[in-house]
Amino acid sequence: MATTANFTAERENYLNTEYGARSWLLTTDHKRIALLYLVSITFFFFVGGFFALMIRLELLTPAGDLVLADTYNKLFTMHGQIMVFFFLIPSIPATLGNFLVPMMIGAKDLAFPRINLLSWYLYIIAGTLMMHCVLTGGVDTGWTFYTPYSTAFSNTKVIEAGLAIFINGFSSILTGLNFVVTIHRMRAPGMTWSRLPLFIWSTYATSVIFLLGTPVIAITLLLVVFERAFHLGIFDPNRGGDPLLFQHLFWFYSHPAVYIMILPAMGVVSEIVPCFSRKRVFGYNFVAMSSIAIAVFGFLVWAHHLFVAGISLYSALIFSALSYLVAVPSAIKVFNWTATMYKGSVTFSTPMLYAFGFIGLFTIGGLTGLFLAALGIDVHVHDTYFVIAHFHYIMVGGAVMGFLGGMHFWWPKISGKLYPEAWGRLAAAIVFIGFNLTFFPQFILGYMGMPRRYWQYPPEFQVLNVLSTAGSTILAVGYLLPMIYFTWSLRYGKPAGDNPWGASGLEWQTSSPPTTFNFDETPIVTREAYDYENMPLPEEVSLER
Amino acid sequence: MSSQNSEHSDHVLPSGLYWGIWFTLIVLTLVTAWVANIDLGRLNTVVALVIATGKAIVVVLFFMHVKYTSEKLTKVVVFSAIFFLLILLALSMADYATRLMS
Amino acid sequence: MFDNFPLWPTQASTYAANVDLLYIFLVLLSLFICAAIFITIFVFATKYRRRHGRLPEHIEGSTILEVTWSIIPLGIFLVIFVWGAVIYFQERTPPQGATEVYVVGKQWMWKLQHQEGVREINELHIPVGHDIKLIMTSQDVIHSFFVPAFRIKQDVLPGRYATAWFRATKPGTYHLFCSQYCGSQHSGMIGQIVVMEPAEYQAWLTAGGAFGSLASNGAALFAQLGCPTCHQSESQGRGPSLAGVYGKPVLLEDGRTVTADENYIRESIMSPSAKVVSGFKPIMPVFQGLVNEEELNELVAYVKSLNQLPTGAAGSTLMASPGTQSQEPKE
Amino acid sequence: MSDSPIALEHHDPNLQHHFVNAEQQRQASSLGMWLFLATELMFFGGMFCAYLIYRYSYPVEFGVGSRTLNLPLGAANTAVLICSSLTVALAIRATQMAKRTLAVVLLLLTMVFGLTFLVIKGFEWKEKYEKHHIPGASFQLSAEDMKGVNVDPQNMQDFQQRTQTFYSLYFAMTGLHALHMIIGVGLFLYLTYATWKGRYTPEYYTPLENGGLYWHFVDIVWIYLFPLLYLIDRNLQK
Repeated sequence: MATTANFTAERENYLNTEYGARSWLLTTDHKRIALLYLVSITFFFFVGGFFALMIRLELLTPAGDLVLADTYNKLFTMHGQIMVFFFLIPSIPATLGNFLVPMMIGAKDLAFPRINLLSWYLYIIAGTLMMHCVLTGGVDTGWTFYTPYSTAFSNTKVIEAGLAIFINGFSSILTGLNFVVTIHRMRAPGMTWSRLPLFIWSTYATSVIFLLGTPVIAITLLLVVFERAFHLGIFDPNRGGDPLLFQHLFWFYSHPAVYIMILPAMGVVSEIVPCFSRKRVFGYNFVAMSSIAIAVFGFLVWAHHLFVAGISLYSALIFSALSYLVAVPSAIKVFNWTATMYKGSVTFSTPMLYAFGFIGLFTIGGLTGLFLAALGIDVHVHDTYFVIAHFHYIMVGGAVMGFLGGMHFWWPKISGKLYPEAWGRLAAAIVFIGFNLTFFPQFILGYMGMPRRYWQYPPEFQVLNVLSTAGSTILAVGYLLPMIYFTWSLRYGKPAGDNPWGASGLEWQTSSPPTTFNFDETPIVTREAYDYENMPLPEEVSLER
Repeated sequence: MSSQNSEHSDHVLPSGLYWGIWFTLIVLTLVTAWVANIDLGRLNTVVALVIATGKAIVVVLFFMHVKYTSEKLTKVVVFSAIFFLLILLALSMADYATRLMS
Repeated sequence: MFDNFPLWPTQASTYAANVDLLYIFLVLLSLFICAAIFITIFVFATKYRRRHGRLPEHIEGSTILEVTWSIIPLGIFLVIFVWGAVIYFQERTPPQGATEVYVVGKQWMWKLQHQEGVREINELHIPVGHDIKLIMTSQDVIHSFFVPAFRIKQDVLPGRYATAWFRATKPGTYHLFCSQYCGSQHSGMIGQIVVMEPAEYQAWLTAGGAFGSLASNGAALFAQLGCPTCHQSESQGRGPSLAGVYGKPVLLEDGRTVTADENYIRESIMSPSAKVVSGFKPIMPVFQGLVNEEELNELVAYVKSLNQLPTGAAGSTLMASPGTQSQEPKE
Repeated sequence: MSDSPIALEHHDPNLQHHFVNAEQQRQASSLGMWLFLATELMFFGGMFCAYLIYRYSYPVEFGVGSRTLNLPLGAANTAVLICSSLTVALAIRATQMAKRTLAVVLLLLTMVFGLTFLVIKGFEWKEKYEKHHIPGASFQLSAEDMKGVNVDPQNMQDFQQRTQTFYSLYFAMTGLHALHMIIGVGLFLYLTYATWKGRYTPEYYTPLENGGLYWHFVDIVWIYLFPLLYLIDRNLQK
């Protein structure tokens, strides 16, 4: 193994077949497009992260003393828009998904490689427009674009931001379309639905949401743009419209969008936990079906964001009840991951640490979701820091932990190099501690009654805000570390070998980095997924200790 | 093997069928425009929507070949798209329709 | 130290205790579930950590277990749903005979009017133990009326009325927040609810408000004329903040310093460009002929009243820490 | 799906390298197109949702707005689109039967119908403009528009605003539909050219088939827009 690994650098792979900007910018190789996405979303992650740090610094003291109120409003708006639309939504699907979906099912590429490239370009066009908007004044509506503030009152660049997200929507739609078609049509012989890796199941569920939800936000934001630009009266009550209709349409997409972010992360964890427990995942069918159930039920719960907005009492009751339905498949997943470790052979490698972190933080995020779905409590905590803490536990504690876990798990495959394991574990610990310190105090703040989007606040909230700001700086260090040692490993990292974790997926049966068409011959699948009982233990991992 | 599965060769529909569909659609258009001028109360909307749905079904089944496709997946896609559209319409309408009750 | 570090909001309405009870139930439930999951993971991960010579066991899954851990949570969720819904239903159905208060939200203040005709800004005086029904609307964007101590919150939309109700149980002064983002001074759109003993409240009411009718009428007029658009509380506006300005020296644009007495305030209203405050542009409209003498007196009285902190009438005096009261316009 | 690869098809110029065979490629394209149409349905669905809710909330206003629309032109446009759908279907049939010239003629006819639709639509919009029915400051309802409806003069301003919501939706929906028509005509320009060049054969005409699916979908959207926009409370006109 070690001897073959020495030759990996010289072997032909998708990274060294062609060089030069042209070979990257006009590529139709799903792996190269995945790397293009990786670089772009990392950029937006740090832009959004910078805004987050500014927000936290402003909130260090009760008075609004670091930035002006208007600047603060732009900061949280653009933090939200960039993180949601330009980082979280494309994060796992467009990078790891793009890289892994064809390989995991034994295909040479996605069904529509050129459309795949087109969706990256759409993302870049949208991102450029967004950055132009940021740099020339920004937008201050909150990422939710609530009308009539966004259509009739804000004097910032709402149209530009709206169009950026509109265009970005097409990027998501095309990615989702590509995945669904690929998973249906391109599976290798023997790769039946019951043998699909769980990451594929969750990506499939995510893609369904992309396809059915994204068009609705696209048309909604387009109507906002029309209303602002051409003075149509659709959402503005002064022109005969109804602002609650906007909220309905907005959340019809934006609630399922939460599942766009969390489902792929769940898929990543479903890959990592069996691998580092050396065991078949517990209750494969239930974990797979719960992904689909989350995607479908996710479309039935949107108005739980509107409990105090003025919707009817009866529809509030319906949506509250439906909201609890989503919690069941989420709970099933957590229980199954836990049960997978039972009588396994567990190692604490970096990806596994992120998986532990994910399970812990997602559990807390999910449980606090129960608070918010309970009507009586939602009235009190709606639009407070409780909500902020809850969705950061899901989106950052869940989705970003999943993303980082997946990056560590598949980095040897993507780059052909090993990252320094000790640094990996350290970063995982820092992220976990920093995250909890940042966001746990916000639950208490929220129940105390501190509203969200406040530039200044009553002094009694200060201690908890200071804790949160302190945590955010630790978190920032935790996020910078992997970027540094990943880059370092590209040059100095030890060659990884084809399958350093001894993992079972098809993607591990090809070389690291893979060749342009992934497999020298189309693989024929004869085994179940996560067939770890019949896999030898990997050498590298055991050498590590 | 693959040529037998294909829709290409074995589903060339007679042109008379297409003309028949066209005739039906034109007649239904005239009917819906005519019925709209008769006072049926609330039924006007219902009739208009029933006729429109009838026309849409005919187009989907014959012009878009869904009736003849061997591919179940196409039908699944069509049904799930309509299903989720109805969820959007029904659940948001549920709010508006019950607002006055409370 | 701990005055500044409370961990639980005050319970000051009949509704608050119900909400807190469900909240405590959920916190305990969450602690239990978290503990169960985390301990299980910890035990599994350490007990079954990789050791030489021990191979993992082949386990497919268990349908019985899956069904169990689906049904039991579903049952618990049902209980939470019903419990939460009951509280919500109570909150959404105002009792008969509640005292009505009209609320108008606008960028960035709350205007409240009692049935008796007394008007208040960013402040609501109410008697303890009475049902109060708020009838609310907005002049511009969506706001949200949020009183944490009462555990109530209701979005206030333009073009329609929204209602909320509460019965205060404890005299005191409580925060009123706008919790729906509404623009620049969203975080300045705050005020207070003053809950008084009924007798005290009657006295306040007959006096026409706590600070005499002059100042409160002036406050209303100040709002009505649109002054707060520029004269915001945190000197963010196009005009200087008026909080605490009365009786203080004021540096003018031409370098002179004058004392902000009644005459200066009056002159600044009637012919604003005469003595412009340093750092501001002479953009204020002339109000000569727009306000009569009585109204002018009310306005002056109102500006004077802004010195008697914490009346809160001009906005966010609650929030500002001493270091930020400076009159310097921010860059 | 599980078809064994056929050696000959590897030399098929229309077969992309990452597909096993032509059948897999065709099935993938077809599924992709249907999924795209599903997203299109949700896209228009957002506007239909807005329509549904406003029509429920402002029935009288929507009746007034609807009756100002030009019914003969709307009906004529419906017929034009139905004709274009027929020609598309026949063009695909002609390609299936390897009648290239007939296919080209039918495709050209389709585009002519498409353009006719857009021209008629343009006239309708012009009429709206002349009658001050464009939402905005110059919006006005004439006495003729208000025939048969009594509105308290006090409420007239609110009434006008709510009627503008009808027109806002009318322009948004017909505008985006027209945009789809324009894209469709552009698409068919290419498809006609490719057909003329003989790129589509009875064995391979997936792009044409997918273009047809798109065209029919746009037709279906209009089939709903016509009664929803033009045919509200028409009987009250007399």
